[in-house]
Amino acid sequence: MDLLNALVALANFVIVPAVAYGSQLALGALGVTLIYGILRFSNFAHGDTMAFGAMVTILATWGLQAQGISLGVLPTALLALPVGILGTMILMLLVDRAVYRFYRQQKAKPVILVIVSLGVMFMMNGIVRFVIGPDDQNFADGGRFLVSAREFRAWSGLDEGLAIRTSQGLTVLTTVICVALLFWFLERTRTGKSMRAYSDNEDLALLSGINPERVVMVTWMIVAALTTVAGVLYGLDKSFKPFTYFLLLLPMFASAVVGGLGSPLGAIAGGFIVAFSEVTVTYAWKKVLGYLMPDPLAPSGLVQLLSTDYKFAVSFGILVIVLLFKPTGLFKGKAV
Amino acid sequence: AQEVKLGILVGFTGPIESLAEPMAKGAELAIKEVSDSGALLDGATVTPVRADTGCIDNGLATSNAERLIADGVAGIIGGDCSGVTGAVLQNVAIPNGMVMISPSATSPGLSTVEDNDLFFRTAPSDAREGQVMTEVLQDRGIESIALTYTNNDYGKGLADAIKTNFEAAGGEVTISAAHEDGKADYSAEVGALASAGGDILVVAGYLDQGGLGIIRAALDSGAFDTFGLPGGMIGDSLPANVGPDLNGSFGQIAGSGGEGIEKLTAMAGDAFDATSPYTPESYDAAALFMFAMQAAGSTDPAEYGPKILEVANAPGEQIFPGELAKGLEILKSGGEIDYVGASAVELIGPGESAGSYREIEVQDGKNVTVKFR
Amino acid sequence: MSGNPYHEDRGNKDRSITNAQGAGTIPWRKSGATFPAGEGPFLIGEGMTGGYGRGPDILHDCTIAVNPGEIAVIVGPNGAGKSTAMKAVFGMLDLRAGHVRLDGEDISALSPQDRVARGMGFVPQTSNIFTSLTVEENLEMGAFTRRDDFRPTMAQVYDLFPILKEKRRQAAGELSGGQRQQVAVGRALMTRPKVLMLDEPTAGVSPIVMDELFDRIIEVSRTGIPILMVEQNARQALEIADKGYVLVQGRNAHTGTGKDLLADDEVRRSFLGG
Amino acid sequence: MIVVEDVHKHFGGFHAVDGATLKIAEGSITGLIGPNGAGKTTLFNVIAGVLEPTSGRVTMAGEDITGLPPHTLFHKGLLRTFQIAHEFASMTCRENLMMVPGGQSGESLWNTWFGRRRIADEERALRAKADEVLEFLTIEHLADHKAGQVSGGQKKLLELGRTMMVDARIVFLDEVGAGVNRTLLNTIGDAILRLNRERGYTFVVIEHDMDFIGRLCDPVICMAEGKVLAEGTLAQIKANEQVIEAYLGTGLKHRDKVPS
Amino acid sequence: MTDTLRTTGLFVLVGVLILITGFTQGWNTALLILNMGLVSAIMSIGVNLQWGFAGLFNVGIMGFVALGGLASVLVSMQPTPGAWSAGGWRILLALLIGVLTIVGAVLIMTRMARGRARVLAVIALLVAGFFLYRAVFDPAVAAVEAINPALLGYLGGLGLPVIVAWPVGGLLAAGAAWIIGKTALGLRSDYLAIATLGIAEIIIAVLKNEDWLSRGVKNVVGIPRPVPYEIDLQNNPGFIERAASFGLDPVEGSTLYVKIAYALLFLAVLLILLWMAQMALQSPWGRMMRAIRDNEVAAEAMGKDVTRRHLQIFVLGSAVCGLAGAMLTTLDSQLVPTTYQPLRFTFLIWVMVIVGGSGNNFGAVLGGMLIWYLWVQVEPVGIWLMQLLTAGMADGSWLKAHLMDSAAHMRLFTMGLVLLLVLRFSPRGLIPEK
Ligand SMILES: Nc1ncnc2c1ncn2[C@@H]1O[C@H](COP(=O)(O)OP(=O)(O)OP(=O)(O)O)[C@@H](O)[C@H]1O
Ligand SMILES: Nc1ncnc2c1ncn2[C@@H]1O[C@H](COP(=O)(O)OP(=O)(O)OP(=O)(O)O)[C@@H](O)[C@H]1O
Ligand SMILES: CC(C)C[C@H](N)C(=O)O
Ligand SMILES: [Mg+2]
Ligand SMILES: [Mg+2]
Repeated sequence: MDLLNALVALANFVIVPAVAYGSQLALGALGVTLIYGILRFSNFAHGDTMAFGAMVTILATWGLQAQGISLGVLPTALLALPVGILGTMILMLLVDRAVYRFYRQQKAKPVILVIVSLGVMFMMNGIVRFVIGPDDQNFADGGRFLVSAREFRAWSGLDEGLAIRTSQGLTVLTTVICVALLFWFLERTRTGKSMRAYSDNEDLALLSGINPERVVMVTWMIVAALTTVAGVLYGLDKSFKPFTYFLLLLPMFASAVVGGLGSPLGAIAGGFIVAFSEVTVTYAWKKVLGYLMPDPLAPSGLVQLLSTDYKFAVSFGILVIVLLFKPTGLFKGKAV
Repeated sequence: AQEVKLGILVGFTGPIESLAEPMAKGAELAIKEVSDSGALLDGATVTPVRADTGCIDNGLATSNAERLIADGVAGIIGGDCSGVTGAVLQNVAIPNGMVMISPSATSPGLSTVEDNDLFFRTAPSDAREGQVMTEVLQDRGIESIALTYTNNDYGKGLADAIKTNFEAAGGEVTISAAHEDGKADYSAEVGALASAGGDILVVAGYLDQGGLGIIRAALDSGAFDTFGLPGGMIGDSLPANVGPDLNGSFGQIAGSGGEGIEKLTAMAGDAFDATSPYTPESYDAAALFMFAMQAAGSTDPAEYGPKILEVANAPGEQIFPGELAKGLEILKSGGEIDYVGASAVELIGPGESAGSYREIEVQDGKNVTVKFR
Repeated sequence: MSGNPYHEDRGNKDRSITNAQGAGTIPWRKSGATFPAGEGPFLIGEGMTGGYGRGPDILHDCTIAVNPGEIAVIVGPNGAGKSTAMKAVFGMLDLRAGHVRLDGEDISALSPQDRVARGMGFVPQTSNIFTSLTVEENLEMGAFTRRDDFRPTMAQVYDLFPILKEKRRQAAGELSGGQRQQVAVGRALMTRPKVLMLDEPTAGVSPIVMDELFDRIIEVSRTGIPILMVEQNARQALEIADKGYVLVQGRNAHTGTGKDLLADDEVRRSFLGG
Repeated sequence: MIVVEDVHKHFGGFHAVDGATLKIAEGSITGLIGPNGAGKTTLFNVIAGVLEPTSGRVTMAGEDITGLPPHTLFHKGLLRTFQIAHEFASMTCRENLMMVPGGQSGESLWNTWFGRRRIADEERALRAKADEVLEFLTIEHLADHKAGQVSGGQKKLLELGRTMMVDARIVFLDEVGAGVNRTLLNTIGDAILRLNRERGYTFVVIEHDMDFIGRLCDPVICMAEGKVLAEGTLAQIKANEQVIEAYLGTGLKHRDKVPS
Repeated sequence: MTDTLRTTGLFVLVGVLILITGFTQGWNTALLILNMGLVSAIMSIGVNLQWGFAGLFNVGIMGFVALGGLASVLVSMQPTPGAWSAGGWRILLALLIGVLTIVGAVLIMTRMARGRARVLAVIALLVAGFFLYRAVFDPAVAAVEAINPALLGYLGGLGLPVIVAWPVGGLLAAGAAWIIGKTALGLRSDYLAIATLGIAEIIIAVLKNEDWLSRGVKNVVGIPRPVPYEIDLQNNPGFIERAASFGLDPVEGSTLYVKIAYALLFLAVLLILLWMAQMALQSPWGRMMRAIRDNEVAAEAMGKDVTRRHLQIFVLGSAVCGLAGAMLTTLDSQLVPTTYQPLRFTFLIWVMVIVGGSGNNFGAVLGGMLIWYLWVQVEPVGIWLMQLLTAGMADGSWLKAHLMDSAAHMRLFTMGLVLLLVLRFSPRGLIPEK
């Protein structure tokens, strides 16, 4: 019976990674949910927008690195982030102008916008590969760990190590800041309230003197910022590869839905649910149980509910179950 | 003089899009070398024609293969991933009597496929790598391994081969878990692998795909310190990406001697990364085509096909990258060659690389060849 | 069904893909120039002819006007074009002929937003509150275009509708029908409108709430704000009206004071249900 | 005909219908009135199977129909119209009527491929019936118009017409009058009376217009806060203190100050 | 009249495109595009049934197509000798245990009164059932997979003609669709999209990881064909003679012969489906579906069982996708689970339906053929465009090299562009619903 080791093992392999991954998903899902709530469609181009934002940031990071500028223990990419955000904002506004605005003015049904976003997705897919290529790009620098497993073991004297990467710490911290800012913005500022009003009732917003184009513009800019931050954090923590960002679309989408589409709070909760269900349901409990059980009882098998092959399937399964019991998502979204 | 076209059918888009470009470049380098030399078939020019397989898109791959054939190619270098390679072989190459030399399809299943002697590969079957890896592990006194593989026919076949061989040799495989390439997060996999434990973690994946992600996550969380690296994981970018923590990890990749690959690296210069997986094999596949044509004096697949094994294997003078013209001259004058190329080509059995391997160890952030097997 | 092919959604109801809630219907248009228009009533839609999109004309040479301190009521059969006339005055559809003048200026070319900026307040027939915002936020949104301190106006609105003060932290969607209508009117007042337009404010409300609302409307009009209103509870509405318009098929059929119209036998029989 | 026994419907903590008990007699036209938010529509939706009651029982001619879905109730002869007209906008008025009867053999896919003759015969009969109904409603000229493009009142007539395509036993009308011109409302009232007399339909009518209620309904039920407050003839109801306080009110305070 | 003209014109256009391909790139290429186009058209018909006629948003097309592929393995491969006795029956038993567990849980949920006891009972049953299932299942699977893993290692199929697999593929897909429909279609807010997305992932995961079923990622190759093998034709003197009479050499003759045979088979299936879809659409059944699409609530009140009808059409549409999936796998002669990617099998089909014109069967067919043509042909066009673009640049320049390297990615870009252009100028698709 060794509770401490068991806890540390669990934290190291389940909790810390799931929290970081959940934060990344949450940031992405926030963007999905904002577009759904305010612009009223599910944006299939979201994953590729993330890739684009990360790409611009990477290019800027390389520029800075070439100049010899760095942030010490923190990744240089943080310095380049504003450039990435700006670049993505510009792209989003251009795309909106060239593509979405037309349909908005036509009062096109949202489903047309969904399909249009599919078209945008294809094009962004091409653009990103065109500029930076399809390969893995490494742009992380600075200190790798807040706490490394080895240090932790030496410090605590336990068998198990606990590692927390700088990027993981950054991810969680940035997510908290972004979410707090977003909530403050939506709940307290005039512009934020006007966005909520627009999302609630477009016609009446117009009749109240709210400029819809401005709301849309601000939305795209916030979404651009969120996606870029999410894309960069993800890239720092794992790696940047355009194709991965496309695949990220599904879990982000799932997070937004399970939390209740249109609800920012739901998006965050959804991100963590998806992340934790991916990591925990397929976790092999052998090690943890090995610490907890007296030796003769220690399991010889893996004590794994399902093999990790099914982790993706499992998270979708959980999603469907949540929807069965809460048909509008955890936090009743705009979906009723 | 004659114009000869060679098709390069690899996955420029899709999950291995990052490997495809150097592979194509490798093949094109050989083609250019020959074409410039004017030594093939009385000064024939050789031109490459690229086509995409999407790596996993059977429909796209077969129609592009058809297109290549309609274009009048005399041979196809490709496909890349075992799945589409099988599809192209069955649906295009065999019906059209076209020869394919794949630089990278390594699935053991392809060894026994009914191919009417039209299919060759410069990469060895994964079945062989399983044996070699077991030897390496045993020599290093490793008793138990955790095993993870990229979830496709390559990864699965390789993992099965390693597992069977290693267990037959008395080792223990604590877990054999798949990982999908390009997925967002590998915490779940690493968690399971760590829980299962083992002396080292063998990663049968791709170095810039899920394999890298797994190694990073495993190192970061302190789950494993040493890794076993089969061929798909050997490349300069891995130690560069992972950093000093990788020192001490080891593995093996098809190839003999450093000479061939070094020459190719020098020739490639900055144009592309010659050590990228399956790039030397691509160069060699292209070279084999042209040697066989020269030996047969024809670009008709039916005629040069049977010559491929002859030019690839002893007896004859050894030919390395950069010496293609020399080889062609020898063949022209009726001599014999034993093409070694960049990946130590030695075709056995049904026309696949025999599989001599370099044992690699990461030392000081570099892949160092410590032994040949 | 306006023939715009972009309006097609194949009946899709999947809420995880699209969100039709609160989507707008007001067609997009760009503002044009305004110019002085001389004497006349404070607000007048004069000789208005036009319809929705590329569809047929709904309004035919229709005229509606109102002056400060007055209540003008529009009545008429269903589909006569009453709401359409209101929307036309507010710039929510393109006129093919006619003008809209406000306070001595021709504003026919302005977009609805710009009319709001000019001091016109409108309460649509349906979905006239922000259901997910609190009562207070609803009122704030009414004052969106104002740069000055709007707290005094809010206090006035709360004076006018005391129940709203009680419920100001509650989401407006949780209110009863009558209270919602009060929020809607309050929101329009917050713009400090120069003119207030109400489309069937009493539809579906119980008799007691209807009386309440009419009372408030009279009070508002007493403060000097001109009120233009469409009503199906025509008899009650005409009783408090200074001016009444009967529209039939987009045309002015009868015009007069509320009393006159109530007294007119034909109007009673054909439009007020006897 | 319909008996509602102690029905409750809660939304979260809110009791929209709070123990309503009432009876609807066969062949009657029952009026249902009450202040906004009294729970009338909710009760309607519970009876018509759109909402499931939290507790309580609804029976129709002795048979328990609690919680049965609308399409099942339809086949038992319980029909309803909607407060806001629910026409099939992209279909013609005639098609709107022809789709109503249940059990058409053409609704089975098998027959669409292998029973085309039978379908053709049925369709001919249906078409004749639809035209007859359109004529009854005086809108035969709209037969080939898209239902989405007729006026609001005509849509309401169409709603009523759909109930005539089959032999309905009981029809629920939710605020037929809201936003409808009073003159047209009279026409609709006539149609309701005719259906009641000539075909023996039972009607339940929600309405805020007392004239309309007075012309058609006996008895009248008044609901408030989810419960039945009073029941009787309109005159009795109008005299009820509670009803006046909660619902009818005493008229305009400013009536005296109305400008002249 | 002009509508018919337009429709005909567009179909002629696709025909001409294919003919041009035939003349410039060879008839094998053209026929291959045609065959894949026909299969794509069938998938589009299936999706169009769901979306165009019922407004159901299915984002799991990939899963149904994959199930069709599985059917061709299960039906047409030879049974693996000894596999059934080694563990096959026990696997079936395990699956039965699994199903019974779930059925039991559902029964408890419906029969027992709400409360803690019910929750506990369900959990206990599920846990017990799960462990029992794993106890029976795991060793059986290991036994089956141990049989010659490099070549077999799975149960094999029934050894029936592969054509039988086509309807079976439809049935499998229909079964999966039924389960999804039962769970998702009844929800208050319709979360069909997410459910289909999930089930598709689950199906692919099963296909990839259950080696005993279809060899997982090791792929099944050499699935029998409904048409003769080229090699056999090439060795058949009669055929060589006939080919020669057309002026074809045996190789080309045989490859063309096989492809034409496939084309005819596919065309026959397509025409039958098209006829069935058209007949259904124009009957009272179609009227009912349109009513449901226009206004679900009213249709429900008019006695139409909306959920059941949705289920019906969802199952039908998915079955058509499954059928197409089986045909596709037959054409490939192999099942490769990793090829099932959402981009290719879900999003691309969506593009086909939307570009073609949803709600119109002919539109769906046109979209399927046209988009497939572009999907394949855009790549050479992209390369050609790049060559044009870079023609003026210096040969060794960095930009030129980069642009040429990126040419392959032009494919996605161009697809996006086509989609956006069509939606802009022809928002209801090329052949819109009337
Ligand atoms: N958005 C629209 N697009 C096209 N036609 C419309 C639209 N809205 C209304 N119409 C048509 O315009 C005509 C007038 O409608 P309007 O809403 O102005 O009538 P109304 O007098 O307000 O009737 P009601 O008393 O029922 O509100 C009707 O024939 C209606 O069908
Ligand atoms: N889905 C819901 N969620 C929460 N509350 C609801 C819901 N539907 C209705 N209510 C509440 O239930 C109460 C009764 O509503 P109902 O629509 O039955 O009133 P009604 O008697 O028909 O009123 P009206 O005359 O205005 O139509 C109202 O207070 C309403 O706010
Ligand atoms: C190019 C490589 C990724 C191909 C791999 N060796 C396979 O057989 O699938
Ligand atoms: Mg109106
Ligand atoms: Mg109501």
